[in-house]
Amino acid sequence: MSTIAQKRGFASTIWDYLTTVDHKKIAILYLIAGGFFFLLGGIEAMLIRIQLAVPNNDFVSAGFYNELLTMHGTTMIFLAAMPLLLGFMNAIMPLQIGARDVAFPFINALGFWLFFFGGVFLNLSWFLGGAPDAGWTSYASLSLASEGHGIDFYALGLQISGFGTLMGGINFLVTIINMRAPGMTYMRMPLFTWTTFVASALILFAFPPLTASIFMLTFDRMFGANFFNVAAGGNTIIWEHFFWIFGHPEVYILILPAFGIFSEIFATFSRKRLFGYSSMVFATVLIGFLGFMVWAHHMFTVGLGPVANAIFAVATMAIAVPTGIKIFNWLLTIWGGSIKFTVPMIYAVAFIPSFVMGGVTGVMQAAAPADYQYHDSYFIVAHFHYVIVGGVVLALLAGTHFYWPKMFGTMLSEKIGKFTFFFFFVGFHLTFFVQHFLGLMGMPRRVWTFLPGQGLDTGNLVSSVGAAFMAIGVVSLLVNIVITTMKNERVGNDPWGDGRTLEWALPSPAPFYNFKQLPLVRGLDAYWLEKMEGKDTLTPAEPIGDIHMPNPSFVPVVISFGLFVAAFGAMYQVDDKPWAIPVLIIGLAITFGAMLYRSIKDDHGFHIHKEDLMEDDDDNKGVKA
Amino acid sequence: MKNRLSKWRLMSVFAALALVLSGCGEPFLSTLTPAGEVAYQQYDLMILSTVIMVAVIVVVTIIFVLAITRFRRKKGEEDKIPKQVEGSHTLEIVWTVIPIVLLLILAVPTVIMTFDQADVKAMDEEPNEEGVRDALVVNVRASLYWWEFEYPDYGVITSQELVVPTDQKVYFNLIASDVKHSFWIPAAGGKMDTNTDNVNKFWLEFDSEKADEANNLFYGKCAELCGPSHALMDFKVETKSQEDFQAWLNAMQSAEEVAPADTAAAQGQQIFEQSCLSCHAVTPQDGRPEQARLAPNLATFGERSRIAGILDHNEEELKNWIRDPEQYKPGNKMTGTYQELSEEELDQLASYLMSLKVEEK
Amino acid sequence: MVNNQSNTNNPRLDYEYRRRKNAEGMRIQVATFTLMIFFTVISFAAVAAGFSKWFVIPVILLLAVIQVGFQLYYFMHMGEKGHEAPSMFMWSGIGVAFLTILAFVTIIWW
Amino acid sequence: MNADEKYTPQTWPEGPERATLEGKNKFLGFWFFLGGETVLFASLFATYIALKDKVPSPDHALAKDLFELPLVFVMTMLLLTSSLTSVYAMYHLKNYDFKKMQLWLVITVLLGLGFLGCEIYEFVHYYHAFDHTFTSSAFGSAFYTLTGFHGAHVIFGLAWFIALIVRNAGRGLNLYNAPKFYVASLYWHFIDVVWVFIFTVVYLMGMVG
Ligand code: HEA
Ligand code: HEA
Ligand code: HEC
Ligand code: CUA
Ligand SMILES: [Cu+2]
Repeated sequence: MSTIAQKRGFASTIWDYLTTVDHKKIAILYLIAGGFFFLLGGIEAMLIRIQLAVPNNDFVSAGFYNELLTMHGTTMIFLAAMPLLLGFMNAIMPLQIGARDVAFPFINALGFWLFFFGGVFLNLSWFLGGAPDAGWTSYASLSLASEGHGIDFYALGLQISGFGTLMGGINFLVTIINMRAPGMTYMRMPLFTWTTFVASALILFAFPPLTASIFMLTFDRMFGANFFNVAAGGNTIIWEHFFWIFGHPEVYILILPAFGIFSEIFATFSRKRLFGYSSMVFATVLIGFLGFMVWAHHMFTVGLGPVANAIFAVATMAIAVPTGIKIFNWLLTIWGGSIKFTVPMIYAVAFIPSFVMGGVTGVMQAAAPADYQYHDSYFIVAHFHYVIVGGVVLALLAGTHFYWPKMFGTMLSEKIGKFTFFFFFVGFHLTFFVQHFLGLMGMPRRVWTFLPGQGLDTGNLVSSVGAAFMAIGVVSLLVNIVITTMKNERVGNDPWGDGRTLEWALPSPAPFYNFKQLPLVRGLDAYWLEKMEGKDTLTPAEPIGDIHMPNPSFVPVVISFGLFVAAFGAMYQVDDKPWAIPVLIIGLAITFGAMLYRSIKDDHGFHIHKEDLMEDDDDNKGVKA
Repeated sequence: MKNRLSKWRLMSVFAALALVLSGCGEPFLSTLTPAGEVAYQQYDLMILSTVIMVAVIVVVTIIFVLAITRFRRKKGEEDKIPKQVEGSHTLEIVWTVIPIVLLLILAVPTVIMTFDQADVKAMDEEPNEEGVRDALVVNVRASLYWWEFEYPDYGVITSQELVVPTDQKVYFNLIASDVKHSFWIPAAGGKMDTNTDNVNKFWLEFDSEKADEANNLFYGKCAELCGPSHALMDFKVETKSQEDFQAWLNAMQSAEEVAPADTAAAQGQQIFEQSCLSCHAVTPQDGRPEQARLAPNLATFGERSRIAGILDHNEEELKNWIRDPEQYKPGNKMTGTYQELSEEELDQLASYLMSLKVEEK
Repeated sequence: MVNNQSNTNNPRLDYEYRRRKNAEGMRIQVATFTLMIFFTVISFAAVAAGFSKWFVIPVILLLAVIQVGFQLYYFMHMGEKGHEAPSMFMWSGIGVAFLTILAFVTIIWW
Repeated sequence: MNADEKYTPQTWPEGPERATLEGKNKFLGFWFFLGGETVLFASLFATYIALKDKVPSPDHALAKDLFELPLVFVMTMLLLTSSLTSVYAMYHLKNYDFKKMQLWLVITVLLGLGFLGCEIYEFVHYYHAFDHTFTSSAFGSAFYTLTGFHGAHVIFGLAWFIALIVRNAGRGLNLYNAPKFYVASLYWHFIDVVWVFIFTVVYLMGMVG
């Protein structure tokens, strides 16, 4: 096991990734797949903006536009933003708490492959008769009326990838509770770990309602059930409730890890510990908690009655308080610091005003009667892109630059990074700022085109130009990645120089067992503490000994693939295809067979022996763990 | 000093805001040119919340700008380690309490208006002996890409163009007949969904002065994704003074089927009766049940301002529409329900349809 | 709670004591079970007897809640040491569950 | 600590299900899964409550026409008892008595099978006597989905127990499989928890209206 850095053939690298259970490699898989889907969603967004650049445009047809907008929203939320965040969680969180791996390496891999196959399934709809076209919310009356298999792809694809996400959530929860290094108490955990924890808890409780309602949608569309069929006694509002009971926590699942990333960046590049750490933790938990009580603010116009609307309006406003606590703590973190404007820090700094603008429009929408005007207008589109792009995407871009060296051992170019930032940031505000006014001026969202003479022309054009700026930004990021990878200049454990948390004490990238000796954590910002005492290594909590590692496995791919196959069967049995039911059964048999195999065959993992670890040490002179 | 600065900024932002907002949008469409009680209330709430939010943004921005300009790492300070501050309870309390206060200021009118705008008790009052209530009630039914407006107390039905009196509350019963839509007249007030499961109720009011500014014609929109032509599911709202409205209702109640004026129109009527009457009615008193009313009522077609909600109102566009509705509203429910028509037949149909009027204009 | 685990760090200590403690725990489990059966019988009987539904429904719901509490805290040991995180998460789940059901009985119409 | 190590009743640790890190993780992860399942079933219950007796026309059977107390009572007794028998199995797991544990597990499985038999009979009966099916009404969909999801959990739980019993028959208890048995029995109790609400909310409340 000593010669880890062997040269490998391409095929064996692929096989390595197909069977890996190493959280760092799974993180890379998430990054690649999530990045791919982000580009896909971005291209869909570009097509949307091209279509809406001028009135009465016929660049795309009406039906196709609806597919674009549905797939844009669905892809961005489920297949891009969330997986990318899960990728960073995988890459960083175990290192931050001083763990050798996550609690369930096998489940971790399974989670990724389920997400991946679910996402691929969903996107195959483009080639198999049309994508879903009822919006990412897929409200029941329209999603039942929608012809073709688009919505079936939506239901089955999201179901499969949702299982994966749920597993990821449970895995992180257990990891954080059980796998912390000695001395890493809850109140010493870095904020990214805390937000991972809370976001995972949200996943655990928010996904089951989605699972349940997607089952109902599947049953209604494919197996003749009547949950949402009003004629047979069904009720479409049930779907709306479930979707938002899930959907609102979902947006905090996205933003909390983003907050976590920014918290790390602010502290690092201000060279200051996070201001008000404990109130930050408290605010994170409180946001997670309140996130479950406000879902009906998406349903103010549904007709739930004034009592419900008033309650949910006030509850929603309450979330501004903990979020504000966070904002001001960040400001006070940089206040009095020694700020270094690296690319990640530029993103972090730009995030504050952008996100605040998005957040406050959220509070405006919480005022129910005013929301009767905003709802389903471009004002909403502006709000959520401000929080999502101005919050989550900026965090993803910042995190990409910040953690790239830790994941790949080489630094992205700062110069190109600033170029990317400039175009993306300017483009972002250009695109979405005017949309507030478009909405107020009476432009509904999800419109395929708009007629001239309604005062909406200029705004839409500006918005489309902005989107082009963002595209330039994204492309330059890709260029940056290619150039950096080709140059491949290796860096040491703390390339930013100001790392504070445990991950920066490890070589970049970390060895596959992470910590040769588990560290002893003596306070918040454990690595920083050691550095302040003039050391550049961590205090070990144990002597060097054998390390137990899990075996790689191909089974996760097989389990996920089985469901992928079964989904086709479930979908095409509607058309009375004779092969459909057999395919459904075969797919399920593959999945359950693989599960049975996994549970029957003992897998005790293997040990890296002490001697090999010592030897390793000699190989990596200078880089200490 | 700092205080003055923030005040000055606040005022200028506010002024700019007011300027931008008032210059925004068309009077027949924009929520920023409110044209009735409900829209006023909502507009006030929007302005109140905007002011609060701009204040929040300004405060954050000031702290933010000061922080990033004053504390950047300068040359020669590469090794400086700033003081590691843990936190501050006083500050924590300040930035917890102030937002709470701001939110309370917003929450109170929010709750009041929520109840106020949901007050539809007047709809339940007893009708008089003619079956007419004091409150004007309109039943709105949304169907794939068209709107039907029924005045239940008067036995009158019209489509695509809602006619309402000004300076009086109008109460709506909202429902959808196929998939969910949403009923929105931005200038007159916020929307309400038309569900498939149940009837929603709310009210709006139209201000006569503002209606004048909008030439007595407001735009209405469908605000819930409902299929390919969701974007084109527009309707119009014609406002009339209360007397004119009463006159209009009377005309509608007593309207008879229009007798064709010339032979072309008569021919057109014949074709219409063969191919179109199964869905479209041509009198405002359509006795059929809802489910049988498959298409817009065309009794006032000649007086409309748009065809199918979107096309200009002239014979050319009308013929285009009938020739191939699919081209204008993809996925509409009229396409392919009648046989090919020759150009001559189209001309005849057009002149017949254009002659369908209730009030002479 | 019942059968608190001994706090000794040496798991092999006092084998006899543990056997006895386990047996004692088992007796409590059986008692719990008896109560559960009893509650079930009451519930069914209340329905079979045809009392007013305003009486029956609260009673059987209450009995169900108690019974489920027994399952969680006795059969599944949720109150015991080492179950802090499980019980926190179960309670959170119950909270979300409660909110969901509350919403569905109040704001779904009819 | 080697998971395969052989033990005697004396050396067997106090909490065998959590004596290894893997065991601890499994234990915690499974509890969290049950937390999520709670919400899943709550969603199904909520749907059922909202759609109870929602049928397209008056000739469809309603809850009070369908349900019969005796059958439900028998099913309840079977499942409750099986919960106790699995507690017995865990008791013997703690005492390192593999044979008795297996025996009690087999009894649990038999009781579970009995329950499942009743449920299948019940569904078939509704179909034949009332034309009450998954597709006949929203009520039907909600009813069969709720009870069916529970039934599917029973099937999965039984399959799980059987797999464990068979797989480990030849090798007795160790710290590798003790957590597996423990977690499976937690699952089984959870199934019982859900059933308590099903018989109360669906059947009993269905009977009283
Ligand atoms: C990352 C995603 C994200 C985040 C973080 C948020 C955050 C918030 N959102 Fe947003 N929202 C979405 C994503 C998000 N939202 C999406 C995707 C939709 C549309 C879905 C669809 O229909 O397709 C939506 C829609 C949406 C609606 C429904 C609108 C409608 O359809 O009619 C509402 C209504 O209340 C709302 C409110 C809020 C509020 C109050 C917050 C708050 O959490 C914001 C809190 C933050 C701040 C307030 C700023 C910082 C605070 C301070 C500086 C303190 C001082 C502030 C005050 C005193 C105000 N959102
Ligand atoms: C994470 C979530 C997320 C993100 C990041 C984005 C990003 C963007 N979105 Fe959004 N969007 C949603 C979530 C998101 N969106 C949701 C949930 C909806 C609602 C859907 C619904 O109503 O159902 C929506 C809806 C939505 C609409 C409204 C559509 C309508 O209502 O009709 C618009 C319109 O402007 C829009 C635009 C954009 C733009 C311009 C971006 C940009 O920021 C995108 C930037 C990315 C790029 C520019 C990528 C560029 C890539 C390339 C150029 C390719 C290069 C390729 C190779 C080299 C291979 N989005
Ligand atoms: C299925 C029944 C059906 C038949 C038959 C039918 N239509 Fe239509 N018609 C509709 C529907 C539905 C609409 C609304 C389309 C929309 O706006 O999406 C419509 C709209 C129209 C409109 C525009 C209405 C408006 O209020 O602006 C005209 C004009 C029209 N039809 C004329 C005709 C003529 C002429 C014929 C016969 C040759 C005809 N229709 C036959 C269903 C039908
Ligand atoms: Cu009707 Cu959109
Ligand atoms: Cu929300």
